[in-house]
Amino acid sequence: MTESLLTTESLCATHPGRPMVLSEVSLDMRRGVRVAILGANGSGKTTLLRCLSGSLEPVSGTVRRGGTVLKYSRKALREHRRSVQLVLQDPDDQLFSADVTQDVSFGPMNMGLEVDEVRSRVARALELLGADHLAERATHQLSYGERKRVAVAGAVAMMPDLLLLDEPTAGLDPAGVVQMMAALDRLRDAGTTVVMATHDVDHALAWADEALVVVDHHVVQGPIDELLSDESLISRAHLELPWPLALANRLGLPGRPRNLEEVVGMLGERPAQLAG
Amino acid sequence: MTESLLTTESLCATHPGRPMVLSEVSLDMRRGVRVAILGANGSGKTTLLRCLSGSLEPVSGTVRRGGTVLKYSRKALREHRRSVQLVLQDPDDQLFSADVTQDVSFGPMNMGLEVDEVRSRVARALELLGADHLAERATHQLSYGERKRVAVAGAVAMMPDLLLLDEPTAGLDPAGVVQMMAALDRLRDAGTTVVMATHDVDHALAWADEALVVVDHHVVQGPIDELLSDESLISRAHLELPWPLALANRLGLPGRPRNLEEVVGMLGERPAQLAG
Amino acid sequence: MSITSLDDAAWDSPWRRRPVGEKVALSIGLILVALCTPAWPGTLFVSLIALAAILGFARIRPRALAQAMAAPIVFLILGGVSVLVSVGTTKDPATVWWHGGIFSIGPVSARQAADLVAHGLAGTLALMILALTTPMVDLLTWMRRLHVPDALLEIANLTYRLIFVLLDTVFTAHEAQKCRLGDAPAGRLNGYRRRFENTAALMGSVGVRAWARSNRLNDGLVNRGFEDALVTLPVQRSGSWTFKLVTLLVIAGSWAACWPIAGRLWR
Amino acid sequence: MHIAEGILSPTECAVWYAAAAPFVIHGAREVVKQVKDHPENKLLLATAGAFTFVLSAIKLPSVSGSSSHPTGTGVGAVLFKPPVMAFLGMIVLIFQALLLAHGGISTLGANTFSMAIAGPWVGYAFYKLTKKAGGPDALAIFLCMVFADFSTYCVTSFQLAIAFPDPTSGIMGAAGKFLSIFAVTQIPLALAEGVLGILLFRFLAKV
Repeated sequence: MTESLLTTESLCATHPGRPMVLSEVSLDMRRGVRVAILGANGSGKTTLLRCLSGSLEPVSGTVRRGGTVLKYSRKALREHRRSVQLVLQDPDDQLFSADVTQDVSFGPMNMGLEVDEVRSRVARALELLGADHLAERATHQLSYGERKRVAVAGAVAMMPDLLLLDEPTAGLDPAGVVQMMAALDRLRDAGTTVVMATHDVDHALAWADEALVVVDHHVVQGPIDELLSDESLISRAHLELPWPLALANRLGLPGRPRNLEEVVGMLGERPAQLAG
Repeated sequence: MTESLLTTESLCATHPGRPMVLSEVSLDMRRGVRVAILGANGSGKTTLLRCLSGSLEPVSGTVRRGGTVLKYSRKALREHRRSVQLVLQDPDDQLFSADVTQDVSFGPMNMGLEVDEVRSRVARALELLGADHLAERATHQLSYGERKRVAVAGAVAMMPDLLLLDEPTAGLDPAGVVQMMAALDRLRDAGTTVVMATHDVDHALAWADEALVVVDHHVVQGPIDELLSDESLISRAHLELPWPLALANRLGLPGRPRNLEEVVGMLGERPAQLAG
Repeated sequence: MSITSLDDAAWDSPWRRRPVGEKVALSIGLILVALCTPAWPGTLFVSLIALAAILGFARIRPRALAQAMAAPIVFLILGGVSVLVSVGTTKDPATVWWHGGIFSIGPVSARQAADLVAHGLAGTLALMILALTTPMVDLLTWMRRLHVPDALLEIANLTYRLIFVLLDTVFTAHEAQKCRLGDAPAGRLNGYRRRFENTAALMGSVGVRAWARSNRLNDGLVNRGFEDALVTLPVQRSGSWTFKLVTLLVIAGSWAACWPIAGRLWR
Repeated sequence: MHIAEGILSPTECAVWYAAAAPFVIHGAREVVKQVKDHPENKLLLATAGAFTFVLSAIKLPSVSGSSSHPTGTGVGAVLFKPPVMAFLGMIVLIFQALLLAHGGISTLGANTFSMAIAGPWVGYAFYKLTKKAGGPDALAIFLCMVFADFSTYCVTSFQLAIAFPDPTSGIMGAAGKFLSIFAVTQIPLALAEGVLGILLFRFLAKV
């Protein structure tokens, strides 16, 4: 078992004046393990991410980073954000500067780093996101997909251990999704653990190791192919089966293919059974 | 061949101060034919919709509605918009009123209809969109999926012949997509022709009869299963093959399955070949 | 003109990488010359130098400049005409070139009108050197050196960013309204009454959304570690002594050249 | 309606800068104080500035077909009080000068005085007086918007008149000329903005 980066215990959370959104959530995020947080819109994925990033204080229960319980003092939060970064779904909710470089430089400058160090981090973050050609551009001239990658770069420049992304592929076209997923692979190679909330089950299945399914205010954690094959869980969570698993189910294939390649591989191997 | 509702001839269009977005576009939208406009973000799908709805005047070429060339006088546009309605992607851009009923009545009220007529149109539109239970709600209390359906209801209440939707399923979770697609089926039964711009090739393939692929400033029109099987076209358009077609390609199946059922059907029929 | 065409030109300008201070010095220096020197020949010199700088050296497309100048030119023509035509009973009809009723045109009013147009044209052209080559964000970052309090510059910077976010909202929402006949409702006087209500609804809903957006952006920034300052990298641009020298020579030269022609250095 | 770059003499530019400076500095101090205690106000003020700028992109309905755009200083005066509007108004004017070639830098002092100081203060005074006299909210808003616009336009006309006095009828004659030539657009604009103000506040009350 690899090192735990972030865990929660019996976390209950909500927004002021609302009914409880999350109840008794216990989970564990480990270094290097790609986690997809799955759930319908409004199920509480974003609330969970906010608790993990420290921007929402839970009603009860705790968030622990590397074993120490997260406190909500200014100082403790500053410390927390150096290692856990959250990127929101809408890039316009976090890009504040009209200049891409200036925007990405905010986090590192705010950490009090030297100007030269900041410059090199900005360049590195943009490169990891495949956005180095955007460094000199105006934020308002960028496409939605480009703004999304710049928003992620702003978090990456702080070199967190854990990067939490809310719907990183929502609103992107197929080419944009490919670019984003490639960037996430580069981040993983660079040692950043990535967690994403999404309702895109096909991409989640192809990408993640583990899933956290948010259902009826609770969270179920497990290997993604296992959870996403569980038809009753999926239907309670108002999700749908990813097509490779749906197809495998219908054809009675015993495995759990995650993508086109694996489906093709399985069908190639098991044609005899199909004849029945 | 059914009646043409809207056609364009050699349409060239752009936004002020930008390079040409669409060039020499000729297309034909016929009554009852479900058309999906496919293309990457920024390819010009929305520009095309704006031309078709009359809100963007083309640089050259014409838009014809039922044979008559569209003019850009206030009076001609008013006439045009009674039969062609466009719903933009972000529902928040469409909703101006505090409550749902008031918002859906915006168009019919502007048309100068009698209050009773407006009332019945609003009720009918909300019913078609499966949103009648929302009639009394405040717009800001609705979920994203609900807001999207109310925005469509606002256009439907004007009883257009042709309804143009920009990314109606973007940002929706699986349950939201199912509700939206069911609403589109009801609209079709009620006699409204629906055209949608999307980059979701899987849903487009399952739903549409025809595709308009926007690629390199041009538009290619044809049966959707045919165009979406054309790997070179799809790659030039920065899209991806829908999974049923991708799978059929890889397995060398001769047909063009559109959804899970058809794939299962085909695989059930042709197991022998797979053994090779 | 598209509302963002000056801004687009500034971001794409070949002079974008010049130090902001150099561009400010040239632009403001030329404005001063245009203001202080006699209209003839000072404003002509300034106009020509500004045109050469914008179209020649900074390689801005003539179209962008023409679009930028359209609105000020309308203002200058309106202003010029109202100055040209004098009102009131003239004491001595012989001193005016033309008069009809209470209106007259004479040498004094003509000179005033010519001054207004010449100074206005030259001044605006000089200002366009800065506007067409320097994105607002560069200018505001540079202004930290002038010891403007950071909080004020941060507000200005956020304003600049939000302008484009809001413009997008306004255009899209306005289009959505037009689709549902918001701009052409039925009724008397082209539905004047409803059009007013629709415009108010547009402004109101954009206002409400802008307010919601400012809250969300604040949350987003707090989440990025925003406590009380939005510090960013300083702009680093290498200057050119040639540019500075040429600026100095051009300003001093055009001012001095007024002496032999106009016989004075002040307007 | 802003005075274009270059057309005021250096002396006039300096005088109007000097006249505007105390108000703007006072407003800026106020802003710095507000954001020191509440950093989130930075976003709010920036949004207000951006909204004021963007308002000038919205076309007001008009019978004549001439295009006019709201100035929005009246709304700002009610929501943020005149001192803050002096600062925000100046920021908006700088942006209009450099992004729209509308107004100028040498004339910034004069334009700030008319649009960001005179307009908000006069509008706000009408608002307060109407409220004090027990007038209805709608009337207070209407008068605030109308007179914020109207005073801006009067001050600008006088600024131009001082710069270009009429050879026969002097400054007053020139002011009359500028007032009447810009009246075609400015008076309907002021009234339209007043009506819009009522509808806007009614809209906001419902939301």
